[in-house]
Amino acid sequence: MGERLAPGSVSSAVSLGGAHPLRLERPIVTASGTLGFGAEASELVDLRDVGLFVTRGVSLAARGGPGLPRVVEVPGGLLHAIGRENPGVDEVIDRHASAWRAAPCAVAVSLVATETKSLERLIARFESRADQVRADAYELDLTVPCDALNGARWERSLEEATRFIHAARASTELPLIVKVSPDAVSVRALGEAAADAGADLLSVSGSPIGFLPNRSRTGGALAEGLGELSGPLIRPRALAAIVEARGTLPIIGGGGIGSPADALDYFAAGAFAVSLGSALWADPALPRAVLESARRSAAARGLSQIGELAGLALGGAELRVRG
Amino acid sequence: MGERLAPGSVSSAVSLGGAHPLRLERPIVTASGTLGFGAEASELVDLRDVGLFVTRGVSLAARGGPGLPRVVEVPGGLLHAIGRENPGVDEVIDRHASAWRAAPCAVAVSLVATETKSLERLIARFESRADQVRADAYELDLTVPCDALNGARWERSLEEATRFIHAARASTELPLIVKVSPDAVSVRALGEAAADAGADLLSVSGSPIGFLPNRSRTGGALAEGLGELSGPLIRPRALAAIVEARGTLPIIGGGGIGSPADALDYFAAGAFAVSLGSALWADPALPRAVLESARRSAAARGLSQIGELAGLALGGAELRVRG
Amino acid sequence: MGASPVSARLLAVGELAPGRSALLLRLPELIAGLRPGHALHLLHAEAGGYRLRRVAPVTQVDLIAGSVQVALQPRADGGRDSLAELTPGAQLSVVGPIGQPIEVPTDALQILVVTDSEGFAWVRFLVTALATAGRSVVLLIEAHTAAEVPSASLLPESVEILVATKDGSLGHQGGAVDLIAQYAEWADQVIASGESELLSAVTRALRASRKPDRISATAKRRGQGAGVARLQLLVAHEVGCGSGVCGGCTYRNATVNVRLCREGPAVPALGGAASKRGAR
Amino acid sequence: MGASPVSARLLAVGELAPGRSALLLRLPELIAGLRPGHALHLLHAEAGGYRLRRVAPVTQVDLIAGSVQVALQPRADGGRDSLAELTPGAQLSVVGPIGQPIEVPTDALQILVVTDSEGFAWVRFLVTALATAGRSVVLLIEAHTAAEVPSASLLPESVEILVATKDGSLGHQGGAVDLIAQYAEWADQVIASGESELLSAVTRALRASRKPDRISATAKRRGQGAGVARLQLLVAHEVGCGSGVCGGCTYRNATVNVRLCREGPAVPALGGAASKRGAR
Ligand SMILES: Cc1cc2nc3c(=O)[nH]c(=O)nc-3n(C[C@H](O)[C@H](O)[C@H](O)COP(=O)(O)OP(=O)(O)OC[C@H]3O[C@@H](n4cnc5c(N)ncnc54)[C@H](O)[C@@H]3O)c2cc1C
Ligand SMILES: Cc1cc2nc3c(=O)[nH]c(=O)nc-3n(C[C@H](O)[C@H](O)[C@H](O)COP(=O)(O)OP(=O)(O)OC[C@H]3O[C@@H](n4cnc5c(N)ncnc54)[C@H](O)[C@@H]3O)c2cc1C
Ligand SMILES: Cc1cc2nc3c(=O)[nH]c(=O)nc-3n(C[C@H](O)[C@H](O)[C@H](O)COP(=O)(O)O)c2cc1C
Ligand SMILES: Cc1cc2nc3c(=O)[nH]c(=O)nc-3n(C[C@H](O)[C@H](O)[C@H](O)COP(=O)(O)O)c2cc1C
Ligand code: FES
Ligand code: FES
Repeated sequence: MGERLAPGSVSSAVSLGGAHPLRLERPIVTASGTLGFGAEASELVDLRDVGLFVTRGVSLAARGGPGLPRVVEVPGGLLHAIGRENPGVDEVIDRHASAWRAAPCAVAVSLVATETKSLERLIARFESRADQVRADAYELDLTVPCDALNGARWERSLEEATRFIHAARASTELPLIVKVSPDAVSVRALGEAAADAGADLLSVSGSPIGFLPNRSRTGGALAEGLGELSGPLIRPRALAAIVEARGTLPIIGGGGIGSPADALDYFAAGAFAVSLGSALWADPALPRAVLESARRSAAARGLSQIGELAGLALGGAELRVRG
Repeated sequence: MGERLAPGSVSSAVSLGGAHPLRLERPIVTASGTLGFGAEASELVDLRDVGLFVTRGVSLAARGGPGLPRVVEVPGGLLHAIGRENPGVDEVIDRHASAWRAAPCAVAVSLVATETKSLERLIARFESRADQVRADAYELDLTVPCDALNGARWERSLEEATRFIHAARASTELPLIVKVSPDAVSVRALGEAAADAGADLLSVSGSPIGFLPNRSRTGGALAEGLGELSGPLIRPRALAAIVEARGTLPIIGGGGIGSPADALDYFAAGAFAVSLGSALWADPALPRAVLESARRSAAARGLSQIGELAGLALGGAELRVRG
Repeated sequence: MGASPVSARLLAVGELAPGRSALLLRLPELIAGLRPGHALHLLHAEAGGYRLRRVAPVTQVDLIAGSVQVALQPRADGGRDSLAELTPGAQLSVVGPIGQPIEVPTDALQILVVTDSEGFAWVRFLVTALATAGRSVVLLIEAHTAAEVPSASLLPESVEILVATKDGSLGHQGGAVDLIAQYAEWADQVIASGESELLSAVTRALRASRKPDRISATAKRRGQGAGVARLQLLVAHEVGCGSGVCGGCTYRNATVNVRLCREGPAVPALGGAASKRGAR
Repeated sequence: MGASPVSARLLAVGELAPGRSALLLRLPELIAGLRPGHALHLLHAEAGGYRLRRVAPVTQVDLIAGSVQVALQPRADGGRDSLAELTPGAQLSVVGPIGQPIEVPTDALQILVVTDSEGFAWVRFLVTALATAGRSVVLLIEAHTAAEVPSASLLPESVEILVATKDGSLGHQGGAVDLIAQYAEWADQVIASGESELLSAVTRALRASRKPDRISATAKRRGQGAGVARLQLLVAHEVGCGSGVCGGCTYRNATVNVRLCREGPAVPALGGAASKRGAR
């Protein structure tokens, strides 16, 4: 370990990915869906403290959502099902593209599609309106149901997911982030498939599925039945997924971060940047607090870049990954 | 709903499985590994309140375990890595078979093997000492590393898991329980493969993997690095796995049960019996409390058997399983 | 940045009914702006610092003492509510108010309120304010059994309360809906809150009675055209972003698309106001 | 069924050093049986009733007041310790004692104890008991910085304390091991507790000095043949079944196989007693 540095002297910029590098001024990403499409995001969080704002999921055509309740509290976090509801790409561009242009940080659009044909047309739609749309990257959401798997997520089938990633890669030159959850068939195999397909980043930050019956136990607590889990209860499982994926692609790590100390665990497990989601709602200053504590931690170890914190917990030898 | 019954009149016996039915006097199973091999189990829990005692994992040859720490606390439960340590089948039979014979409940032996050859020899060893060994069922642990998958668990590959289940089925006529965790490649596909192979029960009660760095973030909190998760933090994910597996085989549901109210959720999600694990350490009276609350819940619904609580939350229509 | 959190001292932990906790908070900063229909977000800290914005409807305001009572909503997962175990003197971080006040046109003098043990927390402040302002208020309250019925002492004496219990242990045996017919014609305005079954039952019962909606000044200003709907449903939600961006509290049907944390809790029913869209 | 839980009233929450909380419990039922080396299990309730048996070493016993002080061990995940936030008067469910008393042969009059800020909780009761019994005790304590060093007022005056801090802010700059040489020959018995790095360093440092082990009566009775090892390591564990069946606390090396919750916390080092196997 080098001797201590002054925290202020530690650089926070990270440049991730090979062929289509994505440079982030700060290694802080906002998790898709938790700050909206764009227009209202900066009402809640100061985007100057963020490196990458990821929009709420956008699909070619409008998607409706389930009835209420859509979000309920569980011990250690949230169970939710919004169904990737959105007004469709044109409506979202009409109302939010200006906010993206004005954003003081990089912007990635989260792509939602249940089969590859509409994914290709969705990206084409964004690229055709490039004059209005400022997107620095796309995030391909593999935690969305895939028609060919009768509703199971893309990430549950290596074959379907690989075809989906190739379709995205062939449709754009922008940096491509592939987003998975710990429920992936194998986070490592998906990371390798994404790397082979030319994707640039792997975001291991998605919500695993969850279920709870309602109190009278005659139906689900959510109108939709099965839902997704967010918050501290998914943290140890998310960290194991990050360790599994290490070395396939540069990793954005998230899912369950509630405090700056939590965020340091994700760097230590192998992430170059951290994704902050539902914790932002009650703690809008979390991005700055995470940045400061990462700087202090790097400085204390004599590291001049926050990115060098990545994988510290795994030491030299590849941690025996038996997951 | 029928009119109310007196709780006392509700029968708690369940008979599960087809070709090799396993009759349990009470729908309560003890999770493997949490009460030991047998000799000391009744020091902690009164096995008369239990329907099935499942031993700690036993392998053909002795297995050593990792250094300390092996069990640490995480928000909402435990992270642990014991490595299925055990003295080997002969040592275990020598010291614990008498406790199995004296047990006031059914006994299942948990089988640990990293390739099919040693699984077949392990079962043959048990069957060859049938005079001493009283086992009412075997539980095949698919949450153990598989050599062919370079250390990944059997449950991560449908192909390897299917071969493993067939090997077990071909080696014994006893009721066969296949145990998986929410990390399975697809709990539904594994349930179907187990049913096709002639297995009798699916225990959806295993521990998903987890990781946490130690406080100085230079290594893991556990000596082993990656570990397994137990306790309430895995409950919503375990319940989703039970919903996914519904209808493939009769289900023993568990993983995360901390109270009688929790246990009712697992019946409602589709389980015919519930598995109680690490909660027993501090709450040895939990089996009786779960039994009473399940009786009351069935009686209030005019149901004469606890087994009829299974799947109440899913209503008639098959819950749209999109997991 | 959205409304910033305020620190509130916990004065007392009480109960609206058995198992329905209510917190009395010292909250001078926010009290003046609170109206019936408002809720506060309690920023409840989970293990490890992760905080949730948990919705707590305002049930009573004491302007002299500067204290506000809020109700803790039961959790859908039946989980133990750690806030109910706080002891007086504890500090709580609060954000709000959340949502909009419930609109009752000034010329609506006879108000019917229909609720159950879960919905009572959303109507106590409203019923108290209306009765104190001299309007005649009838409250129909439904519960499984007598023990779940909030005590009448929680409301002004002038409020006429009728109780219905499923098991007949108190008042009418059955549901509140059985009692609506006699008041449907009488009421200028109807407000319902509680479980979704109750809300649908009240909507069905009132669809029959054809009284026109009342048009009020405030309704015009808010671009809601056809005035305040005669039947308003108060829809609860448990937790969320509180800023209208996550989609977690969107109540949508053929005619309305309301974000409860922004435009809620009142949702017009029976084709009342045009779809209340998130105004920006 | 294993030792049944006892309810204990929390008298006070204190600190052995900054960030190292200690709970003072009213525990008349268990106090008489407690010896240095014992721990108690605090049955700490998680959300939803799931309770863990959390290991808390006994740091002090007051037979007159019937009160017992136990230390809260830092959690490996760095998580916030909700027990440290309890207020006096709270009730705690306790099981124990866990493990065995630390054996110090009666003829061992000069005792060297080596520890760090984490291990101090496991030796305070021992050092106090030995000093009060008239034995001469030297305590070497290591910490990163002065602020982490427990105050000397926590121990009898007769104890000779030497401090080593990594940053040199107090006492010797470096590790406690640097100070062992001068006491290795002097000490009849050595006991070390703390982080595994410290335990290995002390074992290496003492391997050089060839003093024979002491054979004591109690050692024979417990079938440990070669008597009490000259160097005993106190190994901590955080949580587990507490009944010797889960394998979560097994400390195993070439010569020993100890279940800390049954035969711990003391583990003989330098080939002391024959492998201490779970007696059955
Ligand atoms: C057909 C359709 C269905 C939608 N379903 C949902 C949903 O279920 N949940 C959800 O959170 N959001 C839904 N939206 C979008 C929603 O109104 C907002 O996008 C969302 O509430 C977040 O607000 P905002 O910041 O994006 O836009 P806001 O500031 O809320 O403005 C909403 C804009 O979207 C359009 N819009 C909104 N609702 C409707 C509608 N019912 N019919 C026609 N146009 C409408 C209007 O142009 C309006 O200006 C839907 C939009 C449309 C067009
Ligand atoms: C080679 C070997 C390695 C083991 N490693 C572990 C381990 O790492 N963790 C663990 O929990 N359990 C281990 N065990 C088994 C362990 O001792 C107990 O089985 C376990 O602690 C639970 O206790 P029990 O109730 O099964 O048996 P206990 O009542 O603890 O009796 C243990 C019995 O196992 C045998 N045994 C135990 N330890 C050894 C040893 N070191 N060398 C030879 N024989 C031994 C003895 O016959 C002894 O009677 C091991 C056993 C053997 C034979
Ligand atoms: C209300 C809500 C809406 C979400 N919407 C999306 C979405 O549209 N697209 C997506 O990829 N993830 C979505 N997510 C998942 C988050 O991006 C993130 O993966 C998850 O919340 C775990 O992170 P956290 O624990 O930090 O919140 C949503 C999460 C929540 C709570
Ligand atoms: C200390 C410990 C040891 C375990 N050993 C085994 C084992 O030997 N075999 C096995 O199949 N599961 C083992 N498990 C997993 C449990 O059987 C169970 O699946 C898991 O603890 C989740 O259930 P719970 O949350 O109720 O504890 C072990 C769990 C713990 C905590
Ligand atoms: S709570 Fe997120 S939109 Fe209302
Ligand atoms: S804690 Fe389970 S064996 Fe000691």
